Amino acid sequence: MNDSINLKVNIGGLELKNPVIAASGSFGFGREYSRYFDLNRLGGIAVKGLTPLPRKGNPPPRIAETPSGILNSVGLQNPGVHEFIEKEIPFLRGFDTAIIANASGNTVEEYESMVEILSDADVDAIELNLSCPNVKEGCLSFGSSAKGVNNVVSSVKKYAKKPLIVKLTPNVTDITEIAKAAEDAGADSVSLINTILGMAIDAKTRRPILGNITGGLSGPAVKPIALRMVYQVSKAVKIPVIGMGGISNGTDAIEFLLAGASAVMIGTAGFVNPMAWVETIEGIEAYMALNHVNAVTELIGGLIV
Amino acid sequence: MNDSINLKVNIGGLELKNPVIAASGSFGFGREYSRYFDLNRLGGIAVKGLTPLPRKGNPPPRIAETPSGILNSVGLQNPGVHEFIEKEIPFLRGFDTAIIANASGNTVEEYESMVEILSDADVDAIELNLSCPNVKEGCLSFGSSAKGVNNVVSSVKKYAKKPLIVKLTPNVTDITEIAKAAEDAGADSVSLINTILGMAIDAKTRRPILGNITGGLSGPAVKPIALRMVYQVSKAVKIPVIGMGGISNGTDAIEFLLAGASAVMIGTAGFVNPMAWVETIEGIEAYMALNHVNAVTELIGGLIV
Amino acid sequence: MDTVYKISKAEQLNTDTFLFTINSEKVSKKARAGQIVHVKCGDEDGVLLRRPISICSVDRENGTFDIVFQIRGKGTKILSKYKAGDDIDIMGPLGQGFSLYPKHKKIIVVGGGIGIFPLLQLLKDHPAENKKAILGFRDKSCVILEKEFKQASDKLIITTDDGSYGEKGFVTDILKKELDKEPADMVFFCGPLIMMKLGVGIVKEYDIPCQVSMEQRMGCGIGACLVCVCKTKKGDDWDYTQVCKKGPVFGGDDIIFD
Amino acid sequence: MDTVYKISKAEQLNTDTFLFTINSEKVSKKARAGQIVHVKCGDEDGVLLRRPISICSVDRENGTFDIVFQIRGKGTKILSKYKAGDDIDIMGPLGQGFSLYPKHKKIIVVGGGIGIFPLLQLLKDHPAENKKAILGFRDKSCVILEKEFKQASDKLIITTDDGSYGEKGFVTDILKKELDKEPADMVFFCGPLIMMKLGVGIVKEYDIPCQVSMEQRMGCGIGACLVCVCKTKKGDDWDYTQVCKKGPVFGGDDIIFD
Ligand SMILES: Cc1cc2nc3c(=O)[nH]c(=O)nc-3n(C[C@H](O)[C@H](O)[C@H](O)COP(=O)(O)OP(=O)(O)OC[C@H]3O[C@@H](n4cnc5c(N)ncnc54)[C@H](O)[C@@H]3O)c2cc1C
Ligand SMILES: Cc1cc2nc3c(=O)[nH]c(=O)nc-3n(C[C@H](O)[C@H](O)[C@H](O)COP(=O)(O)OP(=O)(O)OC[C@H]3O[C@@H](n4cnc5c(N)ncnc54)[C@H](O)[C@@H]3O)c2cc1C
Ligand SMILES: Cc1cc2nc3c(=O)[nH]c(=O)nc-3n(C[C@H](O)[C@H](O)[C@H](O)COP(=O)(O)O)c2cc1C
Ligand SMILES: Cc1cc2nc3c(=O)[nH]c(=O)nc-3n(C[C@H](O)[C@H](O)[C@H](O)COP(=O)(O)O)c2cc1C
Ligand code: FES
Ligand code: FES
Repeated sequence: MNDSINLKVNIGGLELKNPVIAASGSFGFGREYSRYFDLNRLGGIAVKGLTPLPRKGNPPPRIAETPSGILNSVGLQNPGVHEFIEKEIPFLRGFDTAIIANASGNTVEEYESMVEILSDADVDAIELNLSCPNVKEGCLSFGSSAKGVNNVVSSVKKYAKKPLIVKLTPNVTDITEIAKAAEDAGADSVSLINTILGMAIDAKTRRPILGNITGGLSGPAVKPIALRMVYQVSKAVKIPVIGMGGISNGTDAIEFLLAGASAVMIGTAGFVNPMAWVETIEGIEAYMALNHVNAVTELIGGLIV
Repeated sequence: MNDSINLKVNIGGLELKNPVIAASGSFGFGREYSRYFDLNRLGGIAVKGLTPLPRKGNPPPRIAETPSGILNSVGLQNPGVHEFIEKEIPFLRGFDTAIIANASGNTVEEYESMVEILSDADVDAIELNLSCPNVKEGCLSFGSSAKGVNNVVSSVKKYAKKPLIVKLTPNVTDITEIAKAAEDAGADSVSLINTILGMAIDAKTRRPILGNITGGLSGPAVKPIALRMVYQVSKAVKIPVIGMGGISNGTDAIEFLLAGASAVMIGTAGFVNPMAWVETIEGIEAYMALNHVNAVTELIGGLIV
Repeated sequence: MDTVYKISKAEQLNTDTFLFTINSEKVSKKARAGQIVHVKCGDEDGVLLRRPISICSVDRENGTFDIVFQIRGKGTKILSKYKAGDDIDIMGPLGQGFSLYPKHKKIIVVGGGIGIFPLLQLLKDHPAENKKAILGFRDKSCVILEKEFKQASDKLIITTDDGSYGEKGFVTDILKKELDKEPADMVFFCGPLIMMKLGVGIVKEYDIPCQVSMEQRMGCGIGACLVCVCKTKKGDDWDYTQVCKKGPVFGGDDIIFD
Repeated sequence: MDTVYKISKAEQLNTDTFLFTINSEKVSKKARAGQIVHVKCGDEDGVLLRRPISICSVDRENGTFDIVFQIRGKGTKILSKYKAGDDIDIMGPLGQGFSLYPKHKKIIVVGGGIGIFPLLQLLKDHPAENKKAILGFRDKSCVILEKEFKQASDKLIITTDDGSYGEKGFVTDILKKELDKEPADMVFFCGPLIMMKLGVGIVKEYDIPCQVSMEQRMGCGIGACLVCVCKTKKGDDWDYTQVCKKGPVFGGDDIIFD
């Protein structure tokens, strides 16, 4: 780590020592990867999507490989927010990294209660998941219209005592509208993109590969779409943007920063390379050293058009 | 070619000897590829997108490579519909393959005039492009709302004396709504997907790679998204669906047929392998022979869920 | 964490099955029969994910272990092109292996297809006095590792679907016959889901405990992403449990086959 | 149509530049200097597109041709791993090469960086009596094919940006000096856009015609997809023209550099 390089970013009140965050759903609650690298390295960890009560999730198979991408249909399997608070936060607090609680609900009331509960828990920010394509109720149905987003975000805002990140779905006609709705309703930042609804078929068996028929696409395949959306959204809103979708290394992360992201999240790449998060931080540092950039914030939105 | 295998399909009045069509924009007007293989092999050719007057298109670079995909920002460069009729139809008519005229316009009136002109020309069908992401006016702005699609399609319908294919954009929240609007307004079939709006950045130069900043994503990367949309749309409408997006071989084509497509188009794969169209036909035949399928129509929508 | 090792031997066992011997002190020391490694095959054609492959046998003295795999799709196809001397990127050993109880004197392993591989090291490691192996293959051309299994077991019965080698028929039928002759203390299953489901039903009739090695598509391979689940019992209720972390080996009674 | 040929020689010219000799009766027979081939590099990492590479020299007797390329990104990186004996998938020859007029007695070729490669066969094929080559490289370590260019020309001037080999400075400055000494009947440019723009401006002052080889990102490589365009004059108007089909070589006067 080069000492003259400043990697700190501030995401609407959430201070990160570096802009690389583990994306929700790829990283569990951090325990497993703690055996692969020092979690202290990470800017933050967005934990597995939480709901008020435990959820079993969708029937397997829950993953399919597609060209340069994967489809997943986990469907928010999680132990519920209370077990998270009791068992997982103490573990995560052992590390010097931001804890971001990713929260979902079936109804506006559930979202409110999640934000209320998490505001009193020892987390650094709350990421409101309005974009999971793998559950039938709530979530995506709120997230795919400006009205729905405004409704949920303004309802939870009064309970939020932590920076509120609103996670957006790419499965919409105009993501800037949705982002603006989140901003107007009081979001401190937005994160994008969640997965893109897709499908894989096994021609031999003539059946869908996923137990849930459809799933969410992530990984390098979606990078150009994610990059475009981050670019559009960061021009449309004033709050910070957290970019993700297919980031695998430092160069990818730099592209998102240039497009306007203030931080990045990485999910799928970690399945391929468990060191992807750490190597991305190193790659950002190397790029900054090579290009004489002292503060990572200088890169944000630095695209020359 | 196996004689007992019947590859014929009927797409809302358009008869094809086999379900493999060259996708618009990838194949010019067929001249170039006629040196690589016998155009008689193809079910049909969707020619480069036409407009009432010649168009210069967007500034280069117009292509960027992304993981398992490409972005293009050609922007409908074409010699205009009249030169097409005069110079290209006579050439194409030398082959026993369906000619599909891909038509765009900036206004409803231009769409009407295109359909009127092409209805009197020697083409087999008209594909209304309501989905080009690379031009500022018309096109995508009509295609991204049910109202816009209904408006254009019902306006042109009265001039249409040929089967009318409406080409849909994937850049929407709910593609089934758009497809239903096309159906209600009188479309004989729908084709999908056009490209997905994306972007590529060169971290070294900190500039977008494309001259037009954003472009349309196609190729294997988009296949899971395309497959999902074809599946959704074919369940939502009664008119036939032409599927495309990332098809590179017979297996891919079979997946689209199983998902509900009555025919497929192939674009990007031809850049990688100029024999992709022909090899896809052969791949479909091989699959049918192996699985004792006599008529390709038996596969359409045959997904077991 | 370093995950790159050298392939010291790459051997083709039949048309589509390959054996790699891989140098790794770490894996060979820690590995228990039934555990898996998660293998990066390559970047061709946009292949991203690692492939889970069982540890087939371990040479703890020489610090090597063997994997055996069959070409099934893109990833294993790429993998089949590796040569001796090549580097291979492997996470592991991962998951829970078979539980071997010293008090068990008679054991039977029942494997089908690519499910036979983890059973070899199990036979080698198990202290039982009487070890039977019942292995099912499609046909004669698919029969592999016969010598190794013969050596590691006291009785080896090979079956083929078409009777072109060994006995004709299903391994579960043979298992029944064997149990009719003589009971066992534990039965280990690894193979197609339907075989394991039938097998678990059979041993239950004889009141014999069993273990099964489950198969599921995987992402992370270490328990973090929750994609590789199978249905397990949890009191009166049930749960989806990660095959990569809590499995691949489960007690036969813990799995809900439906 | 078959597009797969064998690489008979694969040579590394410097840290990042490689020369392949490829067996192909068809290409070597049909190729004209300045034409390109469209090369499939491989499937790694989701790389899809072919890469356009100039035909550097042709051995019509032995039915082979050479390409020389530099590692720039993913595709050329993959390509650099090919070995003699490997198959390579190539479409070509494609596009319009240089126009060689027998009446021209004195010609000058001006090349920079990866733009020098197509100029070699041009020098070999041109019937002129006096052929000069002005080639620019970044520094000494980048200088390649010196012997070959020396052999094919009557005078070879090498420049480097830092003066570490040959003359220091830009090829366009040298061109000016040479034209001040003695005029030419035709000048051929291939290299960075800015060099060609400057060059075209210079020869215009001397009223000498010129040809330029344009570079653009490509899709199909054969004129069908319209992605590889450059701006060309068309009467009082202008047009976007396919570099792959109508080029890569254009009359210097036909291009609008802006
Ligand atoms: C616990 C466990 C142990 C295994 N041990 C062995 C072994 O020792 N030898 C062996 O040959 N095979 C073994 N397999 C099966 C092996 O993982 C698959 O055959 C392999 O992943 C198929 O990959 P592919 O690239 O050939 O197929 P593709 O169809 O290209 O694979 C696409 C995706 O689906 C997954 N996938 C496809 N089939 C399976 C499957 N049957 N199980 C899990 N994932 C699958 C792949 O991992 C990949 O993510 C094991 C599987 C599991 C879960
Ligand atoms: C007419 C013509 C002749 C050429 N002749 C030669 C030659 O003889 N030797 C040589 O070393 N190079 C030559 N080039 C340049 C060569 O095509 C690029 O260096 C190469 O495509 C870069 O690919 P990559 O995989 O290394 O880079 P990547 O960055 O991975 O490429 C990504 C995409 O951009 C395209 N691209 C990137 N840079 C260029 C470029 N400069 N020109 C065109 N496309 C580009 C690639 O083709 C690919 O589609 C020529 C280019 C053209 C247009
Ligand atoms: C297996 C898996 C599970 C996921 N679960 C969640 C989740 O619980 N909540 C959420 O907001 N996003 C979830 N995501 C989406 C990711 O956080 C991320 O938005 C997406 O995968 C794109 O980033 P990537 O390409 O780096 O993976 C999940 C993604 C994957 C692959
Ligand atoms: C270079 C290029 C140009 C295109 N031009 C058009 C066009 O003019 N009209 C149109 O309807 N679609 C056009 N398309 C979209 C394709 O017809 C097709 O919908 C898309 O590329 C997805 O299919 P693919 O993945 O097989 O390429 C173009 C695509 C490419 C790559
Ligand atoms: S593969 Fe990620 S939890 Fe098992
Ligand atoms: S690359 Fe397709 S027209 Fe030139």
